[in-house]
Amino acid sequence: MARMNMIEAIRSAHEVMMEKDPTVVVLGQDVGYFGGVFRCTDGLQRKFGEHRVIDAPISEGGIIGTAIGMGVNGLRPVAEIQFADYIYPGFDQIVSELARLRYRSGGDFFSPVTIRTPCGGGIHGGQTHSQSPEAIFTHVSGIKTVMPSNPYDAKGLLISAIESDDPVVFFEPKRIYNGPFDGDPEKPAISWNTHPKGEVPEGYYTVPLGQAVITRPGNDITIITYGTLVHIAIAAAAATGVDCEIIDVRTMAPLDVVTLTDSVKKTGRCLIAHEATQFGGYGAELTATIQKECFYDLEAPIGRVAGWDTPYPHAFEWQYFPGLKRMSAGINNVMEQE
Amino acid sequence: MARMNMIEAIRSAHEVMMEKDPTVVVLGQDVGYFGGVFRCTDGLQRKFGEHRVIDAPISEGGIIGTAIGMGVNGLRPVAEIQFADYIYPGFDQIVSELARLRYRSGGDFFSPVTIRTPCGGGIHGGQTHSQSPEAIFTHVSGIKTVMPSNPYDAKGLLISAIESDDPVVFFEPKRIYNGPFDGDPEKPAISWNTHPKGEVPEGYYTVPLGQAVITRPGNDITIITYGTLVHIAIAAAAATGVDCEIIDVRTMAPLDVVTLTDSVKKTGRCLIAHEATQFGGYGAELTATIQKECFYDLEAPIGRVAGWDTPYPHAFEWQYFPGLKRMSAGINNVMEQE
Amino acid sequence: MTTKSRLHIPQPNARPGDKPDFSYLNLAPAGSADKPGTDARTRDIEFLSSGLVRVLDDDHVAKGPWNPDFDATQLQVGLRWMLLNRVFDERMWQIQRQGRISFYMQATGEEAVSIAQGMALRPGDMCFPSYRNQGLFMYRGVKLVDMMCQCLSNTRDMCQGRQLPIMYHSKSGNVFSISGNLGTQYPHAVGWAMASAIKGEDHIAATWVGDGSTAEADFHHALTFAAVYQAPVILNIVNNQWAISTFQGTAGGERRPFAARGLGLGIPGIRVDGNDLLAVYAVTTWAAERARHGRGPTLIELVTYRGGAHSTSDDPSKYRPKDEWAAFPLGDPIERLKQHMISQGSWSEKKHEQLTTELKKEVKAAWKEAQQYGTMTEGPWLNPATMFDDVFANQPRNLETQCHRMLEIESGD
Amino acid sequence: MTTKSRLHIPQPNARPGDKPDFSYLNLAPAGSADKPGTDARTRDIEFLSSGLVRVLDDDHVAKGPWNPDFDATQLQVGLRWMLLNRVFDERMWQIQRQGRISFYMQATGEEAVSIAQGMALRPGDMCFPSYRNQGLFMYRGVKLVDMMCQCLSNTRDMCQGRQLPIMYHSKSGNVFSISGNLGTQYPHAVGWAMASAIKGEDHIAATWVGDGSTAEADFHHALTFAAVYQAPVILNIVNNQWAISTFQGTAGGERRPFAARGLGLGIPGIRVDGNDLLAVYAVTTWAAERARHGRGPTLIELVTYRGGAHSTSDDPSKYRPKDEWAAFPLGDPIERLKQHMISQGSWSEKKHEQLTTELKKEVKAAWKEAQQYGTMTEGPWLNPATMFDDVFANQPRNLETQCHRMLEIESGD
Ligand SMILES: Cc1ncc(C[n+]2csc(CCOP(=O)(O)OP(=O)(O)O)c2C)c(N)n1
Ligand SMILES: Cc1ncc(C[n+]2csc(CCOP(=O)(O)OP(=O)(O)O)c2C)c(N)n1
Ligand SMILES: [Mg+2]
Ligand SMILES: [Mg+2]
Repeated sequence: MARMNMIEAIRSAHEVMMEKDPTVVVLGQDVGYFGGVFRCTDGLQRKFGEHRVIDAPISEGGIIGTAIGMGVNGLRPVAEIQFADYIYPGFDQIVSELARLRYRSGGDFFSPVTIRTPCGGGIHGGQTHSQSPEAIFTHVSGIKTVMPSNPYDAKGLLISAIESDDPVVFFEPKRIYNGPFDGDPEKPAISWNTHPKGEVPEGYYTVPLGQAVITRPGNDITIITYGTLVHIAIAAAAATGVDCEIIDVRTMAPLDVVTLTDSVKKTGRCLIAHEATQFGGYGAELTATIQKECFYDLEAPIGRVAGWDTPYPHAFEWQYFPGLKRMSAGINNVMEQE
Repeated sequence: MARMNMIEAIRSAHEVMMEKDPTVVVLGQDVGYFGGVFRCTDGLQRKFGEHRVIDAPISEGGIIGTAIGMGVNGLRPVAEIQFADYIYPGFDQIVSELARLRYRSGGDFFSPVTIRTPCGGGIHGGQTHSQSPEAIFTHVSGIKTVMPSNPYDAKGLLISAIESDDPVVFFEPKRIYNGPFDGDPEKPAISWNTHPKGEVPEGYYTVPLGQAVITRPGNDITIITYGTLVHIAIAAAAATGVDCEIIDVRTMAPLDVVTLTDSVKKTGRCLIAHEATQFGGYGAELTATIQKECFYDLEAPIGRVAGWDTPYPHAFEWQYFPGLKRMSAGINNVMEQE
Repeated sequence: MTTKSRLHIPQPNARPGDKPDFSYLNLAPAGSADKPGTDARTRDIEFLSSGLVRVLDDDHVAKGPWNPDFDATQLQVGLRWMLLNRVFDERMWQIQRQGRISFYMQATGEEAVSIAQGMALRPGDMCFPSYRNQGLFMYRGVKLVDMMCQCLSNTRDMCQGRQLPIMYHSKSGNVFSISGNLGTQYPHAVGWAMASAIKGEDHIAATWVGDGSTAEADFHHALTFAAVYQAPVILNIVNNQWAISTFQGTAGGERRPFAARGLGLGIPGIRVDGNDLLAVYAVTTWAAERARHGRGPTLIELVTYRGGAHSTSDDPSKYRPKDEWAAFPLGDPIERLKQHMISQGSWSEKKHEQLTTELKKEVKAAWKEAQQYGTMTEGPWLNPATMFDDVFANQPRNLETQCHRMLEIESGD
Repeated sequence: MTTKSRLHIPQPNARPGDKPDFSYLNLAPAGSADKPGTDARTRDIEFLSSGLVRVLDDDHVAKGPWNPDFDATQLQVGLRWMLLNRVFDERMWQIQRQGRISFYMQATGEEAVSIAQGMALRPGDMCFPSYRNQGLFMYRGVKLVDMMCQCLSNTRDMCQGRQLPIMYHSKSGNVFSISGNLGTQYPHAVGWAMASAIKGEDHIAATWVGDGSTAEADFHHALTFAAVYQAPVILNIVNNQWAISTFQGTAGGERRPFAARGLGLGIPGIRVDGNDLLAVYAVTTWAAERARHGRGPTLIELVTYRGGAHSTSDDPSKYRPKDEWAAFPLGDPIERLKQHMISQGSWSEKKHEQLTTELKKEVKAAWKEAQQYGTMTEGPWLNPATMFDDVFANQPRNLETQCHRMLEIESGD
């Protein structure tokens, strides 16, 4: 076992898969010689050559469009979109082509593209470096949507994504690349060094797609979340003293409904949290599913803590970001009712 | 008062606004000389000239991108995207630019673009002529999202959209362009001729954005829906004999929460219906909002009737489309519980 | 807004009621275009983008350096498949008009594109077609009955009922799945070609797009990536003068030919008489050789005319002169090849008639067979449960549940 | 995959440790480019896209038909604003390094672009800038203190704290809001110009994009629409050789200059020495005249070099030779203009030093003033409630509710 931060874990997943499977290729802006603006592909080009780790033109649509063609020709492309905020120029290729190819061709063609992209806020990035657009991908049938919350899961899930014959959009919460984050930007940065999930095998292993995990067992309320907010939820459980059961969704689509509903049936209360804008966000789907399955077990309405329904503001990052205060208020709010 | 179908009502809205306001211009594929593949802009170029009704290259991104620039320069562009399925190449310009311009410039710049696009299924169009992508727009802060269900509303809402200084994505359920549809494709087509909402003033009037309307008052269950499914809901109310209160959302964002919650507080039951894929669809947001506001009034879980979580299949249109059977089953299901 | 607009509005030379006018087409005599070697430098072959490669002249004589010198068999192969394409389209159009399929699109007048290019490529080369390349599917071995079954969405449909008619694909024939979204196939072809190069294989890719669709983003993405990585790909623009109701000027064809679109990236372009099977074959072979020898992409503009309506949903008399096709100076590809063959002595009106009858029979027989697998009104039917397959490689839980629910509701709750 | 890959991978001439090598730049002597009339036919001015318009030669003498014959005042204006841009950037860079703003981007080495083009355009012309056009904002009257306040997201921030530093805009100065998404401004400029033409006005639009960003879809959309409607717009490509870590070849610059990108659509291109204020001014005036007289768009490639790091988040020593800028054959635009003025006798080292000191003072004073409106650590602060304004023209109910909730939580629930 080694100690890795999320960046190293992601890089390691690439390395393991590129060694194991010669059809795995990597493409994206600045991913080659430079190793990626977040260093997630550092050293890969030196090791696997410029024909397998390819610096691409600044064209998200072109990166995804050509990756699809490569996938059809037997390669297994891993495409990096430099920031999730820049995935939209490739949206048509994802929705109309990548997601639909297997279906529309009666199973004859498919393209196993993995699209990796750093998402989320908390890094003073302003509105074009902080977005969390996962919800719109979960609504597109034919795409798997993933977001890890720690190095161990990041590597295991990314290997599963690369091995999957289905297209996967793999979101990386960049705020926790270097260490978990409890929601207080004033505190000194913590590293993954002492975190149990910072212990990551060097070699091949997988974390299966489509399985949520209980990060903290508890009895009073179920908090369903993913990415950076898993850590805020842990901090809020401590801060509020409420015995929270925290579930890390990990794969947003297809969703592991049973793990979620089993928990809510047990606790009778539920709070859902994500960074993205609340209106029409992924939390809405979680809420809708849970109220349906757990209606007779719920003691209070399901709460949502999410980004406000505004673009991501630079100056008000900590009023916008669903941090410790908001998460705690959300917990208390759900606990207080009835 | 005149009799209009939805196409004529939409054309009339253009005409009224182009006469009233010389800054209104229209652009889109085939909208000029030909008058649009659905005829919604028929005759406008002859009347207002080629400089105000512009045949555009086949480039949805270019249409929206240039429309934004026109809007910044004092015009009021109405852009047609030929099918909602083809709006994705323009998605980045909508999300990253149109929706964000006023906000990011501290209110100094804005662009009052209206994007019209025919959506929905029931026309044997297969997956690339049948999609209902409204949910992904409702999640984008800074965009208003509208879908009328009849000629009167279509004209009044479109005039409001064109007059609005905010960007509006205006979805037109093409299945009901020529007449309401009760979900049975075997029945002869009905026209708007005898429908009360087919009576449309010739001149200027508005239906305000942001207001839902009760289409059919009732006491037993609230059905919240929009577009084509409003008519299916009416048919299902008759078919099941359940006293449904049917609400036509009309503006999906910003949402008129009060009309919805007042109704559900009264009926105690709620069914939400839309054509789009259920997972992550707009129905999820409606459900999440209502369970929160009406938790203590709800006698049964909120039901959802929607497209299945697959792409839109050509051969199985009537198994996919949430028609009379599905709507009725949905009503009965919600009514049976507890 | 009292002042006069200064916006330039592209105007077709003729609208309904006007006399057709193709004076804007920059034609060149057959045989007049030089044929550079496939190893020529990009700069030295730029001239091909503004000229017009033609082999068959107005008297149906094959001429000049681009003449592929087809023997009688090759000529007959070309003619047969073009004619089959035409006959098939005519029948399917009728069938749609009778309400027996929901939609159809013809390639009328453009048959030389698919057939000549099909002949010029190798079976291992991968094609990324547009919706007017049905000829390519036929030539590459897809049975007529299978194409018809696709249009019927019946139990033998290769798409399992999931797509609008004409959205074919052929895994074994190396023809990619047609998309309803214009132009999306262009970067796929480039990516496929890049993969071929990465793997050190010598298969190339070819793709087709209409004049109107060149305005889409994917066109630009494909050209950029093809140029940067010198992908072994042939990028075809089928300039049939119309994009539904807008003429090619609305797509930017007023000032320079579409063949010139890649020059700024260093992609050589060739403008070719798209209704001349021999010329199309020749330029495609040439471009394929360039690609196969690591000389990168070639852009081919095929100058042709959309002889029919855009689709069964369209009525072209609303926006263009009724007799425009008849006035098109590059004529009809089938008629031209036929006359060439007749003048060569290897063909006759009688043989042509026989062939036509034969092909009509073939198509008729295929239709009869196709219907046995189900029609729009009669079974056998596809199992609706299959609607939930192939969304993913394996069916996830939510789709399983929905499938059960659907069957429940269909069977009356 | 045992065979050797045949994919072409563009390679920069020099990576860290290598000797800088700009031999790929196709230079031309100053004064050598012809200057056609602005009414010349597109075809007759194509040559401008492969040459290089230069006015100042290596000995700092202004030469040839493109020489705008600036008087001493004009020269000093040019120099002053370029120098201000440089001094401002240096100070702001430092300020970011001290942690007092979160992010910064310099235009070091590229100042002639914004200043010369700012001088060449009329105040009523609308600019759609990229993030390296800060000089344009300065030249168009945006106060330094206002730019600094934007970078501070403080109470005087024109963006009301909503944007990352450097994302300026100026309504009164006719400079559009900078976007974090590359290239999106290109079609806006074209649409704005189309509107100007529709209204019969003679204002034109100008827009800027980096070499790397030409690969984005919006570049293609903008060129297509500009060509089709002959929009009065100047489309600038600032080729500073790098796009973060990738060199201009990765964006497709290996085979033809970026200036040639529009030729296939009939958009004339001019390649200009981007570090020569006089040349940039001259070509911009020329392009503006074309646009204003209804002759449509012009594409200008400004050949320059990104003298500094991409941004404060970047470390260029990881991917290019440290001394590459020093070896760039087109030098430093400020140094070149200064030497020209000195050789002309209207300037001196001493005056230059004085001016530098003066500008530094000005910048320093502005920074002092800016801080009074709030810093990252000290008030006054913007009211967080304003976060909910300007999402729409009028605040809808849900935002009102959320605003209250936010204030509640901030005040301790
Ligand atoms: C992305 C997208 N936008 C619009 C359409 C609607 N549409 C279908 S065919 C067509 C015209 C295409 O013209 P062209 O590319 O010239 O091809 P042709 O039909 O002439 O073969 C249009 C606008 C579409 N299918 N996809
Ligand atoms: C759509 C989009 N994709 C990627 C990025 C990330 N990014 C910011 S600047 C940059 C490089 C741009 O290079 P170039 O266009 O040459 O401009 P330069 O920085 O050299 O001025 C990249 C990739 C972005 N901002 N937007
Ligand atoms: Mg066409
Ligand atoms: Mg650059």
